[in-house]
Amino acid sequence: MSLQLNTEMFQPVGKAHNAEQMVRPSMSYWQDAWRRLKKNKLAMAGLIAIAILIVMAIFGPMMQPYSYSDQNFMEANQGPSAKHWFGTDDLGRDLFVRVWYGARISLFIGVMAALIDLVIGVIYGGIAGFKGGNTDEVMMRIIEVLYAIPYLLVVIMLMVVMGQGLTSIIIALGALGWMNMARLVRGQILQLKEQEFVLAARTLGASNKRLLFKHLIPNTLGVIIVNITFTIPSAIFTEAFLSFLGLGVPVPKASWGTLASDALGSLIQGHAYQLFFPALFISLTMLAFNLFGDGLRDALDPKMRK
Amino acid sequence: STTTGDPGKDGKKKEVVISTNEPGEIPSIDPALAKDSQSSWVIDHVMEGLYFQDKDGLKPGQAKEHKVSADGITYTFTLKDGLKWSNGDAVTAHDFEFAWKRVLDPATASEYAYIIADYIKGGKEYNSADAKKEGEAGMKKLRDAVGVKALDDKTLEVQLAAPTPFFLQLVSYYTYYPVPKKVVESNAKWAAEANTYVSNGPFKVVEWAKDKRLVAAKNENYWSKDTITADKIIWNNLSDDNTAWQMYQNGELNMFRAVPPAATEQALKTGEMKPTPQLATYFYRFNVTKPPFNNVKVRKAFAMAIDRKAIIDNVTKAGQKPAYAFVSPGIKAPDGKDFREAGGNAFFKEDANEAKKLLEEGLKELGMSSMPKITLTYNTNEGHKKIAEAIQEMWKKNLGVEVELQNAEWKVYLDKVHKLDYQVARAGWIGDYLDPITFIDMFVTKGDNNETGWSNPKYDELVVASKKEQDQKKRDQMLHDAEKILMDEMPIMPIYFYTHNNAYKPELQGYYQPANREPVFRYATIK
Amino acid sequence: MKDVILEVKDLEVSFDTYAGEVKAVRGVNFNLRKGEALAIVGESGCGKSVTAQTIMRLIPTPPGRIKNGQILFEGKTDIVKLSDKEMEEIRGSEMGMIFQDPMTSLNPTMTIGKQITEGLIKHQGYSKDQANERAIEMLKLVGIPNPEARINQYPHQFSGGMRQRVMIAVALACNPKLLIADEPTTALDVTIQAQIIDLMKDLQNKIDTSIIIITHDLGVVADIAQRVVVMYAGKVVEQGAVRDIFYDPKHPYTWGLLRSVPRLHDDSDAELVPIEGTPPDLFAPPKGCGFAARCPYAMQVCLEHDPQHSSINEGHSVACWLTNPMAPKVDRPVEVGER
Amino acid sequence: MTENILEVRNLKKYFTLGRGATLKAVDNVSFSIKRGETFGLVGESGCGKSTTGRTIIRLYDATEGEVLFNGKNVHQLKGKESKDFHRKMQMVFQDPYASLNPRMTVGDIIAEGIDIHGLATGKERMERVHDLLRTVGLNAEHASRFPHEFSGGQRQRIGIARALAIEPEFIIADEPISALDVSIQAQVVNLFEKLQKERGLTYLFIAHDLAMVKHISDRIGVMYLGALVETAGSKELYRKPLHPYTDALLSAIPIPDPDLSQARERIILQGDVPSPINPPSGCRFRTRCPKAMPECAEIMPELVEVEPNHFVACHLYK
Amino acid sequence: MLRFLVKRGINALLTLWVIITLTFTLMHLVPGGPFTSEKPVPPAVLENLNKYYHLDEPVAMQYVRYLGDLMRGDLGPSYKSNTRTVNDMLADTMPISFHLGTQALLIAVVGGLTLGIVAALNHNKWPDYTASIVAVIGTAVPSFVLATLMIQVIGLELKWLPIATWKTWQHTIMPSVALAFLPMAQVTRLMRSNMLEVIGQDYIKTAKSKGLSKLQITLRHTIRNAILPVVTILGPIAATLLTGTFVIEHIFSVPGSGKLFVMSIQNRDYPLILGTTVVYGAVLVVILFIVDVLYSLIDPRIKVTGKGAR
Ligand SMILES: Nc1ncnc2c1ncn2[C@@H]1O[C@H](COP(=O)(O)OP(=O)(O)OP(=O)(O)O)[C@@H](O)[C@H]1O
Ligand SMILES: Nc1ncnc2c1ncn2[C@@H]1O[C@H](COP(=O)(O)OP(=O)(O)OP(=O)(O)O)[C@@H](O)[C@H]1O
Ligand SMILES: [Mg+2]
Ligand SMILES: [Mg+2]
Repeated sequence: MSLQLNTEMFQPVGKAHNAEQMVRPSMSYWQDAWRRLKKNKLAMAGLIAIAILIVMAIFGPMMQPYSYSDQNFMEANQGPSAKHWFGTDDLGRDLFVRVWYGARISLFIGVMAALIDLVIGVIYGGIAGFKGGNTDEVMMRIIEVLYAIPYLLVVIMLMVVMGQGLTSIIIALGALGWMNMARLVRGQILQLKEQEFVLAARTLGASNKRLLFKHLIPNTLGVIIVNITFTIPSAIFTEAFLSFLGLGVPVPKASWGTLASDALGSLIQGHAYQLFFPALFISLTMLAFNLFGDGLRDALDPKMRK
Repeated sequence: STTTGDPGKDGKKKEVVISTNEPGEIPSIDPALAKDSQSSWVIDHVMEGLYFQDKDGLKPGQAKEHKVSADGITYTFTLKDGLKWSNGDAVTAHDFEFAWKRVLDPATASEYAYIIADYIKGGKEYNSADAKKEGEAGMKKLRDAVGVKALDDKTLEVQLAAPTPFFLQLVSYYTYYPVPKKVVESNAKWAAEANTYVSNGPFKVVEWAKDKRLVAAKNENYWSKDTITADKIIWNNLSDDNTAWQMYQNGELNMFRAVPPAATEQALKTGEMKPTPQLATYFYRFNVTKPPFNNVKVRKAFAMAIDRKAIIDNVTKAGQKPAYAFVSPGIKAPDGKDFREAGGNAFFKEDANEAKKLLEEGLKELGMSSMPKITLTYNTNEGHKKIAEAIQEMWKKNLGVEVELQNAEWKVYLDKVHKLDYQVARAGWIGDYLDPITFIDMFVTKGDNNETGWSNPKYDELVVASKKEQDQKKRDQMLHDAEKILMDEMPIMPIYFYTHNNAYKPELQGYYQPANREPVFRYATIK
Repeated sequence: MKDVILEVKDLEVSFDTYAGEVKAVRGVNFNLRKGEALAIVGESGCGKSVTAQTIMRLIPTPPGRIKNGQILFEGKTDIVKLSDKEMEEIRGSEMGMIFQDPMTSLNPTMTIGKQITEGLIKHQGYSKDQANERAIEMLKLVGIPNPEARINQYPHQFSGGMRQRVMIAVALACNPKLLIADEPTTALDVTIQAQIIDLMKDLQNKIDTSIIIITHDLGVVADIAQRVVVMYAGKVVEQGAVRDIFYDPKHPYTWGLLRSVPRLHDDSDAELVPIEGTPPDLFAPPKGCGFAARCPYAMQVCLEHDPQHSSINEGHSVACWLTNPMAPKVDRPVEVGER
Repeated sequence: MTENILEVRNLKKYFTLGRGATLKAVDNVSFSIKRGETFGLVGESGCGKSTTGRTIIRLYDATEGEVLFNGKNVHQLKGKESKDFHRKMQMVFQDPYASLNPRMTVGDIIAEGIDIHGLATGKERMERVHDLLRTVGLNAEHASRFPHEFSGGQRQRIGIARALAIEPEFIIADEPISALDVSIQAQVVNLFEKLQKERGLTYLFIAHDLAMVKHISDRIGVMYLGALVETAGSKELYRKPLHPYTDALLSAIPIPDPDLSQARERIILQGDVPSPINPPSGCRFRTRCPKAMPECAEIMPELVEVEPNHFVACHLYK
Repeated sequence: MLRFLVKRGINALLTLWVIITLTFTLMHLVPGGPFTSEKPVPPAVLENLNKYYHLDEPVAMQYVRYLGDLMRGDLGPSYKSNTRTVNDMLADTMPISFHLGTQALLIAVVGGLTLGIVAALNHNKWPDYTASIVAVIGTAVPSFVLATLMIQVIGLELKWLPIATWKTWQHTIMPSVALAFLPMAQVTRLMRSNMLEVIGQDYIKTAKSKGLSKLQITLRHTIRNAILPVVTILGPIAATLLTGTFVIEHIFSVPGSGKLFVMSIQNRDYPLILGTTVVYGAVLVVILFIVDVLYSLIDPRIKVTGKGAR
């Protein structure tokens, strides 16, 4: 392609030609992260799976004519069939209904535990790491005490004081479930707090709160997200354990955790499907949370681009 | 391998080794300190009392014979000749005297001391004495006043506090076993290790690896060693029943104690598990001090509204018997008839409609318009939970009553029951000795084991009288009458009579299972 | 004339961001001869560092992407096409790089000594002790006091300039054939800067090292470079021998650059003379000449057509429509090019 | 209102290293800056310029000495006073990248001060950010990008925009323009000067580019190994450097002219650079000083006013 | 440093004291006592028992007595196993738990780090997904299910390994693996996530520019900068694993100390509750101290000893 030039084109144009640039809408960190998250197919698959699980938890129990407590000894221990999609347990209760009913409790517990982790754990760890010195020393020693006090004793005490129910469980989780998160966040913050950008914000007069929540904690999100994906399953199983001790939702209400631990014996009996379904859904939930967590982690890391 | 009987080294005969599971650690094999079934199982094999539970009932063990005074107060036991401890020392009446007094000694702090103290003259006084207040001399006086005395090496004289028709049953209980006086006096920790432990039973302890296993081998010094066919018993400490069951299936055990619920179906099918009656009853307590269960009709309604057979067939599944009475089968009267058979197992009927009617009447009497939501308390355990769930559903269906299940950690549960802080509570009772009184005694007014708040003077009277009655026939009748009162008033609601759910490999034979004991292997053989 | 050690042809590098493609380098061509020092100067953000890192194949991919072009090293190997493994062989031993940001370019959890010796042990087969000795020597060379103690310290215990010198030591330790120095002396005071420049010159003389130096300090350019490449908005707008660029610059951007420098012997408080306006956004680079929007001599053609390079003399070329015979004759500002 | 907006008195900042060693990064430095003036701070790399700046703005606690800002000791401010102080004093960091939070968009980074001090919200806030970006030669577009997407010079300008955003009275500029090309440097320096004229801003300007320092500063301080060795008006200093170190420094300035540059003489400092961990006795420069005398090894020279407003710490001038 | 050690030592003792005091209080508050049983003990017998174990004294006295005994290294008798002392029981069981825990810890750390690193180096490729799935299973399938499955399949059906109990090294494999799975999954996930963050840092670019291979960069530069959170979570994990865990020891009938933690509480065996708590507390305090020291060794910028923010 040869260029056709003419003298006209060589007329000076002066300075007025600085064409106005159109300004694209500016975006905050979070908007940007969300947009990147949306592009991550696996993360979205995880999110959709979580949504489906929630929807099923709400509507699943309504899809069968039985309630979670209806017993029918004539149909006990039956494998999956057209009548009972996930089979029945040893009291002849429909497992499909029980699994989805259990989903309500387990998902709720999982989410609550995550919230506790986020609220108590992150803030506690954040403050300890950030304040450092004696504050850190005292706060960390408190954590050691909490780790070392026999959990079982605390739970029994709680049970005596509070009785059974979801609130008790949440309190039991809240009392002692957040220390790992706190220590992780503290560790990260110790690493971050002397970094230049923190100092820079400090020279701007940023309050400690701002430094913590705007600068330090966002930079520990990777660890926070990963730890939440540990907290959720561990809470689901802790709930089973607590229910076993009498702190949880009273039977015949079930959760995935109690369904799984009840069904442990079924393995020996050859009714493995009783264990399979709750375990499957716990695993699916975790897979979904992990995929979503990974995606979120990537999305929240501006340097990570797919 | 230790599991199957390999031919002996000289190829003469197969060694009979019984390998079994034991769910927990064995806390103590000192007869004075033992307090649980694990320990007693071992002690019953390695120690022997004056009498013992043989295949077909009570037999003289260390005793050759005994005489009872006419008033039933004084028992004189004569020991067999040539009795030896496993270390070769002679077993004497002094060992018995020493052992019993040791149990009673407050300084021993024996939990089962009451099983001696309650019956032997001066026992209670000695056991509950305050050593500080009494001083050494005072204690010695109390000790000497205890009604047990070795008249010579062979003769033991026992003075009871009151006539006790079932005293021989008691004497076969491990707390009454002798201990080697010399050994115990020289080594306070004699029962802590296999090599210091000395016993007089058909077996002796040869290895005790704490938390792992306890091995007992045939005791060559046992008076009847020729009748003992088993060579070795190994109690493997296997904490998890399911895992232990898998090991049993794998051939690592040839006897399995307490088949887990998950495996019963399978074990029954193969015939390796043969449920035999156990001296125990599964029941629910009602708290009769508070409405609505202060009304007998309400209690009856609840008892009648469940389907016991369905629970046994579908939930417990181990061949238990539905209970419509309280005292469990397995106690034979002198005429050979079972106490339960004689009394019948039908103090009440299951009838949902009748129950509903009764409930309405009861509520009317209470001035209540409808049944409030009630709470059923049980201790944390998979089996209890299943039963509770089944019963909850039955009450709901048959009575329209909403029941909330509340489980509690074992000791919290005990505390609640003890403080009558419950409405309906799960319970079980395992009889100590083969006499109905071990059950009936529970519900006397303010009895330690009553825990329902129930009280009936007539009942109390019958119990007291029965303890003194020497005529077995009359006594049995009194006990039947008492049981009837209990069932009419229904402070408790029986559910089923327990069975022993043990499994044995087909090649293991010759063992026997007393109703109130763990299986006994003295005559066991391996095919 | 010496052989060409590095030949960059039509290099185009882009970054994919959510908003679109950032065309950081849009067709860069230059040669580097053996033993020669080439300075790249240009507007901040015009793609100098990206070009340099692309030569080392250190552009993070994704989001970065070499869209086009060749980088011929020693006439034969095309760096763009090398495998990661082959690249490892070249990096460090054949090519060394000094990064622009000394703080984040040093591993915060590794002692300075280890960071220097690492490459030596890998490429020169030094023993630990030998490498340590060499590290101390290198630190001394770059003017770090008390190097014996300093090699056991961590980057955060160093001042900005010291870190930069450590970076230099890391890159020079292995005596690379090609040294890419991305603003190696920005954080250094003039005495140390002079020392570092001498050090580089030394290398050049002794082992014929070729150097690409990216700098804003025209003084440094004047001191060390034999040739200069002027970049603007992802393109080379002028290149030539150092004297051509300083004494006979042809591109209005080069003029602007030279004019902006404060003169030391000038005591007047007159304002500096910057180039007006801002550089174009590389998301949507202008159709024509990238500089047109800020160029006082811009013509209609500049807005629509990208000027091609035209040669002024051997090695000196410029991409500007003003060199076209049809363009009106303009005089460059008086301050520029004076001696 | 005092004439001196900032007074630094006998400031010391020591770092304790492992094994009991202390590093005297700043050792007994005193100077003052008048309102509306620019004080340039130059000196060898690692001599403690940044540390001085950081201690002034209270990123480090002073080991000893005091920093008076508007007559108040900076190191004793608390609560609201402290926040006010940060509103009035700002810093441009030497390391452009490390001082930007990698998880914040550039827009948010620049707006941070605005947010902290509640200076603007919503649309107005964004407009200010865009203005600032343009002021430092970036695009409004750049507001939603992240720091790692920028070139070194661009990052440095982000840092400048951040410092300017809250319109402080006093700016510590720690090598604010080192990574900028000369044309942008000129833009930024002009901007600094314009702001100074319009708003009476005061600068502590740390830099290596002596030509630029001279251009922008009213007075200049020369540091060597943690101590101030000479202060004078900028033109005066260049015309008549007194301290041998200043001499050496000036002679090493590169000249943007290939012929001159390659032809001129430089004072090459001999000897190793001493370490601030165990600095030489007496005058710290003596180990490398071409004019060192015996007494230099013994007595630490004080900063004395040799000519009006021209202070030097050297035994040559007494 | 010495002063720091002394200070931390004192704090550790204080912490232990608080732990003991709180546990002591809690355990006396909880309903049920050591001799509560289904067949209630007659009052006289109970009195004897209480006297025997000094439980008749005021609680404050018991507390002082306990601290005194503890100082002499005497942890008291076990109420449940009345022929053994707590010292005996711990001495018998702790070494076994320690053995099991060490093995599990090794598997968890080596396996977790390897998986995490491989996953991060192959971000969003199949090794990453594989590691993720292993990790998901590790966190989503509780150890008791895993253990039961292993016993059923590997032990009973395939007969590759013995089912349970603690005899030969073969017996240690299944419990170690079952125990290691969850921490391994956690290490994997954390390592992966942090590696990804570190890989994007400039100094990794520098390392590349030195011509180091991928492996060398990973080993020398990336791991150290990414490992901090892993060290953090490993602290309590190590303390728990080394002092024994209930579930796995229970399922595999390992005669370790894990069951003591649970049994002691179920039995209200006061000296055993305190004994296990003291041992666990001490181990935890020491390990967390080591973790803090490791912090500053791993990242010299961290000064755990240093002063705090304003
Ligand atoms: N990771 C990235 N993502 C998006 N854009 C990038 C990225 N890295 C660099 N850029 C853009 O590429 C362009 C060229 O950057 P480069 O670092 O090469 O500039 P430079 O010439 O070195 O400038 P300076 O002199 O300021 O260092 C810049 O406009 C920058 O914004
Ligand atoms: N956190 C720290 N710990 C230990 N030493 C430090 C620390 N920060 C700085 N130093 C030391 O203090 C001295 C002065 O450092 P400073 O950063 O103030 O120098 P500078 O004058 O700004 O140098 P440059 O021009 O190179 O940035 C240096 O020797 C440096 O090694
Ligand atoms: Mg650059
Ligand atoms: Mg500095």
